[in-house]
Amino acid sequence: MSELGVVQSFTVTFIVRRFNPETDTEPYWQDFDVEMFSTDRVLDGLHKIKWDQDGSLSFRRSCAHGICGSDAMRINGRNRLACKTLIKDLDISKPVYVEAIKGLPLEKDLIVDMEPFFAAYREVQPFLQSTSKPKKEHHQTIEQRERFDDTTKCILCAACTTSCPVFWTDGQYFGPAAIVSAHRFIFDSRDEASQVRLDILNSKEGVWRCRTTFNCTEACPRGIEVTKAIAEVKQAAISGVRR
Amino acid sequence: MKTLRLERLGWIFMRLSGVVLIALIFTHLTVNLMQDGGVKAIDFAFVAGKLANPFWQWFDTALLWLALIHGTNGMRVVIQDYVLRPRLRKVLLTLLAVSTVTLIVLGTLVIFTLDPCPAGTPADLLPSFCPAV
Amino acid sequence: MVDTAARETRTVIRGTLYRGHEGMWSWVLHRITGIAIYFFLLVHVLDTATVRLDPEIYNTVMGAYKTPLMGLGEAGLVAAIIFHALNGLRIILVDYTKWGTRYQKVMFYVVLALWVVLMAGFLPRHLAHVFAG
Amino acid sequence: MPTVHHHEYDVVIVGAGGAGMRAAIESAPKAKTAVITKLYPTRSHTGAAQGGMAAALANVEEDSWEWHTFDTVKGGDYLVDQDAAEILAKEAIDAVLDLENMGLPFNRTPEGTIDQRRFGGHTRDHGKAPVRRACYAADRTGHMILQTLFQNCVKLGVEFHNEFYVLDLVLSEDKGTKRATGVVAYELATGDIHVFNATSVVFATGGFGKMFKTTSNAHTLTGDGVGIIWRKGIPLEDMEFFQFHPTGLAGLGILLTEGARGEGAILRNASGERFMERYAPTIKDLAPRDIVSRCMVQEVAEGRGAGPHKDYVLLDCTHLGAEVLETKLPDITEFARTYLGVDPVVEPVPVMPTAHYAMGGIPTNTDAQVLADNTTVIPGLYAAGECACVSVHGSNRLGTNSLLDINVFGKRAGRNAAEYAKKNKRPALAKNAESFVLDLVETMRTADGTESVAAIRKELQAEMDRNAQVFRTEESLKHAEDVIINLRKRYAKIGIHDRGQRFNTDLLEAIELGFLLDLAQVVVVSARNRKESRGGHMRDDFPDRNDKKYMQHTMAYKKGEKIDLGWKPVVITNYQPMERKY
Ligand SMILES: Cc1cc2nc3c(=O)[nH]c(=O)nc-3n(C[C@H](O)[C@H](O)[C@H](O)COP(=O)(O)OP(=O)(O)OC[C@H]3O[C@@H](n4cnc5c(N)ncnc54)[C@H](O)[C@@H]3O)c2cc1C
Ligand code: HEM
Ligand code: SF4
Ligand code: F3S
Ligand code: FES
Repeated sequence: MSELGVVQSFTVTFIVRRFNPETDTEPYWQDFDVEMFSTDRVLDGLHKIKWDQDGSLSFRRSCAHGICGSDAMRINGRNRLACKTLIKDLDISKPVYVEAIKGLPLEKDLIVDMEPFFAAYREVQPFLQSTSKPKKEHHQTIEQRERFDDTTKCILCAACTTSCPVFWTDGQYFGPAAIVSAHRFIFDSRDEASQVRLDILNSKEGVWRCRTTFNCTEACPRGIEVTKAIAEVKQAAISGVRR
Repeated sequence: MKTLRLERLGWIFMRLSGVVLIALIFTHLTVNLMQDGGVKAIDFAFVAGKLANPFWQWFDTALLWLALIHGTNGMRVVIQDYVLRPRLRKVLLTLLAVSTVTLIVLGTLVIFTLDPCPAGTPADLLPSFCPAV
Repeated sequence: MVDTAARETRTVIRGTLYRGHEGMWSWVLHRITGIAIYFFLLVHVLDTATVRLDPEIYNTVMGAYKTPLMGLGEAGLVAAIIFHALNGLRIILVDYTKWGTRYQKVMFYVVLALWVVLMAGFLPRHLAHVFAG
Repeated sequence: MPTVHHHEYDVVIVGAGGAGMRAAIESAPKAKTAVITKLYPTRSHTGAAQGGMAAALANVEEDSWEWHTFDTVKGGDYLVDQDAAEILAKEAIDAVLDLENMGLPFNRTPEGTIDQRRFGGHTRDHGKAPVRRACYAADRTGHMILQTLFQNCVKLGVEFHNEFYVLDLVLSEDKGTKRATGVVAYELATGDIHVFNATSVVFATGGFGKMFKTTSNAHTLTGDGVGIIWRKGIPLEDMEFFQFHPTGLAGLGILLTEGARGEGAILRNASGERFMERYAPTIKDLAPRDIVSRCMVQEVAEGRGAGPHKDYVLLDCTHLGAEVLETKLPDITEFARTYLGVDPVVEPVPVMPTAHYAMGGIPTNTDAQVLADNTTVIPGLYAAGECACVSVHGSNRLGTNSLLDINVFGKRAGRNAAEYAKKNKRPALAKNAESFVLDLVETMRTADGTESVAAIRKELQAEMDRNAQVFRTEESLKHAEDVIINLRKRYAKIGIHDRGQRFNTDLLEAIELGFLLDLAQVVVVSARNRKESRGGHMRDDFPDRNDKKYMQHTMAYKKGEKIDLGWKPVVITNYQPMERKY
């Protein structure tokens, strides 16, 4: 956006937690000085490092505007999307710490193995199950559609699950993202398998492990009220689904 | 496990017992720490005096059971969160269960079998209602 | 080839501490206080059980509670119980009300405020009992 | 040397965007299917689509698929193959209902049916007035489509190979006729090479907007699939037609959906004038994208731009009210707030055209079969989605027709690929099928030249924005071509930083740049050759449409290092070309 007015540039120090499985036994911190504009995002900073300083820095990204869920990482100690974190919103008098999300196996630099995350997602049967075969569309009122709107926004970025202190402990907890995906169907008036999903989430690693720490809600880049969704699933597991 | 849904039961119990415990614990604390003399006033005479009253007997029993079960279930969660080595986890959980059962049995026995006026004890240590020796 | 302006510092290895918000810190406190209360409870049931053995033994044991050091410890215990109880209520409201998740932060500060008020009521009295001879 | 693995499947689908996963849902239940994708499926750029998906459901007002066909043909400035457009419009209705039945949470009407809204170029009764044809889910229709398709792939247990980069297509050649036999992929996590032997291969690799600097496209949209096809000597169709979407966030290119204008937002110049009234008196701000983009650039060129440098125009949503913005356009409202610090509720948003959609691509027939020339089908090879050119979009795609395209032709590709695989034996792979990729990867991984990949890419993107964007002339295109040729020479001397095998994204960015350079050259050469203005292709030196000479598709062929151009006739069924007025 530098065309939009005269924007001043300044130097930002990024301290990145690096790890290369082929040469390192332990992760280590490395710092980089980068020329940035206040309208830049952390992702731009990482690109500048990769493109001008050290091509081996590895991270995932695609859309660059918070919609594909590739680049969840820990920025100054909190899970965020690098492409949605503006430099001007950080205190750049101090270095910016960037590291991989926590609780999933570290693969390289900012890249973690997402497979356990998607495994939990798949386990809650995140797809519409309906035996009715309408000639056209299913009938659904505006209110029924609104009931689960919030949880349809999820982009499966894992910012929530990897911010959850319970998930960090042993990685067995289904995690908020999987519960959000279940919620989206449990409260969909067209779905007929809510009880199946509730049974799954009633298990040992299910909703009851949530200790309402709200890290998930705070971390969600889509603004989903994750803890609220989890609370609704808990209530549904106790007294049935009220759509 | 799946059919019993023990985790759900535990979750509900933590909340129910929590609410009840508030009443019990704060009464307990007020009576024991906040009346005249505070903690300094607690002695055999005080305890035995209280436990001679059936109301306090049942009150303390409820407190004992609820607090222990609530605390134990809480500790179980904590252990399962942080102790990942299966053997050690099992050992700790067993210890937890054993100590809880022991304490509940012991505590309940004490509450209901305490003789407020044991023979051969100087009267100044006993509740005032004890017959003089 | 592009030049490397990077400085290398292979010193710190651990990741940063996760900077959670009110929700996370309230949980940390809730957990710590819960564990602390549990261990106190273990000891407390045992020491109270000595009441069944002999009034003198019990009074000796209780004597230990009457030292200033234990008095301070008791103050800490009460602080922990009050926080745990109030925050427990907060958790229950988050779990069972429609509005709870939205006001969890506000409720956390209410918990802290109430905690301060209650402690302000309790501490002076308690410390007076402990230290006033 | 990396390890080489071998796999066998009936159907291999390259790409897990909307088109790839729609194909997988058709094919997986019928044939042993693998989906190979360089991104986790839900990261595909289909998820960025906002506005909607067109279908003449007539849920909210009278509509018919014939009107939809007409709008598509006219919107594409008559370069549309009308038989394909008919299929698109007719099958649209089932495509939407399929998605709804799979679980897609469309917005609803008060009666409980799928709600529809207006979109640029979609009209009732052949241009009389805008019509509400776009089915939508807030302003995240693409997100919902991608999620719903992924969910159904999970349901069917579709086999995904995530973060596998397909880098080569293996063809066999028998007496001059080509046939697909498989693909070769590079596994990002390990650096291993995977050879997939397959009876049918479906390409669904999306677009290549990253050859431009200002674009709504993802960093990963580097045209790999189209590039692979090109390198195999298969022609590319209509590559000069690239769509520049009118409302990208100024300077950033992040898209604000046309749905905003569908809901009533207005474009204004610096003086606050609703300038589209001058250019398209009937449908004003809802004229097709090529027209609106051109008008915006013209406003700026004539000094009526807004801002300190007079280099953008304004999208005014303030009269829509917070309610409409928060409920129907929540995401774009947030984009403007996050990335420009502008709140659309109270102030107009700075916008400028952004490179958005490739109308051209791999030539296919309406059965999604890839063509080796104007008519010859390559057995076993299919393409669908943005990488393909059927051509239903002609020289300019109507908004909401692409999400439709990926569903209609993705489905056809999947179904036909599975049927073909059931009827035919799996062809033998050539010996050493992996050698090209092994060689490519190893050369790149050890490349120690002096040129930087990032610098070349940056120069390419800047040049394409400067000289091959909304306004083009012989001179500008010639300049662009020279620059690209020069960049290609420099590309031969690049150096790579990361010498590792695991997650070597440095290496992949270099390979991706190779595809971008190839395709950019095809775009520019095709554009130089078309001396007229039509749809997304606007020549300043030839401002009029010239049906006599150019009412045909461009076919570009790779001949060694040279590009040969040919033509392919446009299929016309019902609608004779007319002047395009709105
Ligand atoms: C911001 C934005 C908004 C849009 N809004 C609308 C709209 O409202 N309505 C509408 O109709 N259209 C819209 N479009 C257009 C439409 O979204 C796209 O054209 C369409 O989604 C393309 O889908 P696809 O399946 O062809 O490709 P993509 O979704 O881009 O998927 C490409 C897939 O190919 C894979 N791939 C690529 N290269 C390789 C390789 N070498 N090896 C393995 N896998 C590979 C990728 O991993 C990915 O899975 C929009 C586009 C953008 C950018
Ligand atoms: C005063 C009234 C009390 C209330 C209202 C209360 C409330 C609660 C609640 C609601 C929980 C569940 C927290 C969650 O699921 O996230 C909990 C957990 C716990 N409680 Fe209590 N409690 C009280 C007293 C006690 C006592 C007396 C003990 C000790 C014996 C105790 C020990 C614990 C422990 C160890 C946990 C587990 C903490 C964790 O999992 O993080 N609590 N309490
Ligand atoms: S709920 Fe939010 S944070 Fe969690 S995966 Fe979905 S979008 Fe990401
Ligand atoms: S962070 Fe974890 S504990 Fe619950 S509220 Fe969120 S899932
Ligand atoms: S790059 Fe897509 S969410 Fe950040």
